[in-house]
Amino acid sequence: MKRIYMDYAATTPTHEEVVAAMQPYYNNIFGNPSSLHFFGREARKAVDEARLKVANFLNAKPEEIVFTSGGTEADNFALKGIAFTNRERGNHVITTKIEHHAVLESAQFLETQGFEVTYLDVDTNGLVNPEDVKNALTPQTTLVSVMHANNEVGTIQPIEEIAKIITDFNHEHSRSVYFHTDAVQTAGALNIDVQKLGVGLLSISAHKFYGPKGVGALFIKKGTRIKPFMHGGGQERRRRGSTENVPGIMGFGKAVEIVMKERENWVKHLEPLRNKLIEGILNIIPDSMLNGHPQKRLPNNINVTIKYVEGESMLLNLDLEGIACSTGSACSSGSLEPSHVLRALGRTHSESHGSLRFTLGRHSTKEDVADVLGVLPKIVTRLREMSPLYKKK
Amino acid sequence: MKRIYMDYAATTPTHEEVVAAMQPYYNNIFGNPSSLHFFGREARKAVDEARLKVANFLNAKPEEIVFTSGGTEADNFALKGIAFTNRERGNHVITTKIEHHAVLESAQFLETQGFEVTYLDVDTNGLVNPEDVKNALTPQTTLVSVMHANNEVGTIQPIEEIAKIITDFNHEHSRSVYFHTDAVQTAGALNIDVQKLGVGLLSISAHKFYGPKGVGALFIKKGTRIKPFMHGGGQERRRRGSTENVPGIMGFGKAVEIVMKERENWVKHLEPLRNKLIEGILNIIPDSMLNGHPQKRLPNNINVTIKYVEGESMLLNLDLEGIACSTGSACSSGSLEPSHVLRALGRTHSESHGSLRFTLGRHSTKEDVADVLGVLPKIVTRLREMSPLYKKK
Amino acid sequence: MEPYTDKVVEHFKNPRNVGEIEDADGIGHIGSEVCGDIMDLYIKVKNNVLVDVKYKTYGCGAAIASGSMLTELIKGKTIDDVLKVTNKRVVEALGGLPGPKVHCSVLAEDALKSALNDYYLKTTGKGLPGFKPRSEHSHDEK
Amino acid sequence: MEPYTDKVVEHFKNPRNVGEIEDADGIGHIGSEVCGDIMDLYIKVKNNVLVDVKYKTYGCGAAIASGSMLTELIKGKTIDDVLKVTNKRVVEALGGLPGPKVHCSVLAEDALKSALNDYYLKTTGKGLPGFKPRSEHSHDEK
Ligand SMILES: Cc1ncc(COP(=O)(O)O)c(C=O)c1O
Ligand SMILES: Cc1ncc(COP(=O)(O)O)c(C=O)c1O
Repeated sequence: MKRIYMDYAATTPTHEEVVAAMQPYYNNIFGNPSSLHFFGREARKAVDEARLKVANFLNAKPEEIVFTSGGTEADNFALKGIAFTNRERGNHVITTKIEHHAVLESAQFLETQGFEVTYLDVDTNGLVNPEDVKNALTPQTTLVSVMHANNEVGTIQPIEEIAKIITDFNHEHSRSVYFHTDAVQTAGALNIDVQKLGVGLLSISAHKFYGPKGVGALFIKKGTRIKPFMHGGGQERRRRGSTENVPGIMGFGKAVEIVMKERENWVKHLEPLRNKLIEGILNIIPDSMLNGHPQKRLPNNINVTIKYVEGESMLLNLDLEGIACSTGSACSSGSLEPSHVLRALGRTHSESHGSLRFTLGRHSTKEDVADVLGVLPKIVTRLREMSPLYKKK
Repeated sequence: MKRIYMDYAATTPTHEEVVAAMQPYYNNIFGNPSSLHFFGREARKAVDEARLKVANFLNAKPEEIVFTSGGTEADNFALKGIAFTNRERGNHVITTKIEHHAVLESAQFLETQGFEVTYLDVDTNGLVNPEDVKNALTPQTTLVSVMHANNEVGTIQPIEEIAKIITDFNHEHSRSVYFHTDAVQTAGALNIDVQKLGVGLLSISAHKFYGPKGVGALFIKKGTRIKPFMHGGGQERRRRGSTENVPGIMGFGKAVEIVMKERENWVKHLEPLRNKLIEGILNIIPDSMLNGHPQKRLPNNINVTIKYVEGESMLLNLDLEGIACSTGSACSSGSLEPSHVLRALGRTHSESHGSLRFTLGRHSTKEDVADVLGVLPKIVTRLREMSPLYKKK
Repeated sequence: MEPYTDKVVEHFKNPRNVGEIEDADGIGHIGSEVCGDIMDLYIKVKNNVLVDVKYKTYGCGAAIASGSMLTELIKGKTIDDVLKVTNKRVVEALGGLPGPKVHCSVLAEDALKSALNDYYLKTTGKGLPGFKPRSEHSHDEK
Repeated sequence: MEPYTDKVVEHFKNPRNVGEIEDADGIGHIGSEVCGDIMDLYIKVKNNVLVDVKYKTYGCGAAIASGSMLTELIKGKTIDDVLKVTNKRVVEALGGLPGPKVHCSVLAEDALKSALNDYYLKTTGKGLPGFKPRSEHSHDEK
């Protein structure tokens, strides 16, 4: 069966060059980078080379990069690390309603530990209003966390503007509120320059851009007051315990190298495909609508609501035709509430239940898009025919 | 240059079969196990097969296994997860002075959050006295964490006896104090049966027994009240967020399979080598002594103190001769205090500074041992000649 | 979530008895958009036998398969037999449902009860004794 | 920790001027077992020139290399020149030391100052002006 993968935002196939780059580190250069002997030193040298690559990728310094086990750990580290370490300065954290669960649930955990959290609203396109950040800042605030681009609807946030507001606030009130952004979804798509963005902390995860699963990083600007989240030995300049995942880190290093070389080509390739798929769905399928910002949007993200049908049933029908995508329906996650992101955008429950997300990647083709546009309308028709909601129309 | 690796307790080379087992999961079966579509389902199936293997390895149920990024995360999860989740039942945790930093620093973090921690002493061989556990239990205690075997000196703890004491205490006082053991060092050496050990939580890490770095597991007995440490999505039955490291988990599954088949052979191979190296050093080098228990000891651990010389200088000299080992000297870790383990065993500062650890593995040979015994005495002589302490004798 | 069984997939792929019955003797309507699943069940009764059954659903794969399986389990059966059909029977007949999806089988059972209730109301003036749908969702669209 | 430079390794491998001077004109003794490093420095002075220098050390690779490098930097030099030798000079000459190891170079400088102090005490009855070793460790063996 021909299979079309359109769930690159969930994870990507590891690039062949990345896989190759990892191989020497399993049983040849296999030492523990903390060991003083030859085996340790050669492993450490390798890890430091990868660190330099990741630093260059973000326009940061190598000592500002802490390797983690992925985006989730980077987010947990940023939120809990900053909040706990700076508690005597204040117990207030600001974030948004559309963050990834790694940020949201970390924030909720902080609430159980006595912290106050403000969850900012977004507009119907999923944009945070920088003025809302300004208004939410209090003398108790120690951290603001706003994601770079949303994983479900692809909306890209005005990070630079928010950074400016925080910098101004810090100047004016002699404070040092830290600014974190979850850039897990953007690393393969947008240029990420921590200086230009003006952030103090930034999360990325390798498997979202053809690197291996189980490795990511948190950029921590020099001078940031932060204690470990993962307590343990003296690894990562005492910022994260645990034996470094050397092969994973080497794969990560290779992945950022590839992204830096290829990103522009990928974007050029993906944007027209994305537009074609969005336009195709909206034109062919009545009562369908786009979720997320029409322009300020990841180049590979298509998120639509198709009314009167439920997302999982569409997803499974597409799967039967070999097309892999995702949905924001609660039915797919086993939770009661459908996607918190779609709800925050003002979508009704049933609009949220009826959403589909297609995310494209370097292997996506015109033919893939045409296949989806060929198959999806039939599925929708069939499901609508059996939908009690459609009749009611 | 011929190189002899004698630091298997730091990390091991990944077994060739493990490396092979991981390969299909990079860009063939590459899906995100949480995805509903075909790519996700095949990844999920694979992960569940590996989970079953790890469960069998520990004599646990698959749903009692939570995959983590390594031993450190498993330890952090156990300590913080239990302590925070059961806080309303009590704020007291018991552990020992010789735990790995992953446990110790997690405990210290809990202290900063208002928990009380008792750090139990050990005897001169590194053994915890089960009676001390009994005496330390209070109505506030929610967790006891005692490592299965120590990573520095190899002493194996009476886990079953301690478990019995805790079970009795729970019965008598209708409590549910949880018992965690860090079995990171034992998984490749001893049979680990969570039922027989009587523990409620147990940490392991794949790279310590020929599996890949960056993956481990926490066994959590059914019915345990524990919330996540790594907050995020609904992965691992909502117990640990983050996209599963599928290749790593598959390698882990293969590694436990190999251990189950080979462990007895390894132990038979290693114990005589260990004994030969210990006896050799103690016989040939005057003023040397064994650290850790002479019998209740990991089959691959040799830890000796060589008086009047400092550990790192011996380590580096051995390294110049191609022999890789480790030391408990503070000078090797950049900290001021030498090994907290050796200090807890009652070794003086200088005895701790003068320690060397050799840990053997499946590739170790008689010749390796003979080489060390040939080289080390000369190094010691040379260093003692330049040591102001030796003169004073 | 565990994957669906082959049986679920098969019913999901080819749901049986989809549609409405114009002159139905009983109609059950259960669920709401808010919860993401709705089931309508139509029954035609002759001599205490469900001679025809049709359903419609707005819901996930498990909801579609549960409705389909339900119609197979009840079509052509006497009311007495049909009253014994529970969500558990539906789950068993499907070879199991993933934990978070069991509520879909409850939806099917409740749609059945609701249709029978409607039939009793119409024919006897009294509803199905003890009828109270378990899957009733009270929250409104916000 | 970063690895040692080639220069450090070379000095560690072949430390220069190891030993004691029986009839030394000044002896410096710095450090303690507790801290894990001790350095003894012996100097022989003629016409204000350090004509001979020897050292012994109990310590890590960096301590051994720092001591060795120190002796090279001071042997054959006038006291005036030698007084200018700081731990920084030692680190530079070694091509750098990892952060946690810089204290070893301080140990070397202090051993030198301590030896000169001893020499002054013996020859003039007064110590080295302003002498106060930085690496003095006060904690006792417990
Ligand atoms: C006893 C013990 N616990 C925990 C760990 C941490 O394991 P990892 O490095 O996989 O995080 C280690 C090894 O470093 C260990 O020896
Ligand atoms: C925006 C965002 N943040 C964090 C994560 C978590 O990353 P990981 O799965 O590598 O832990 C993801 C992906 O799952 C994501 O899309």
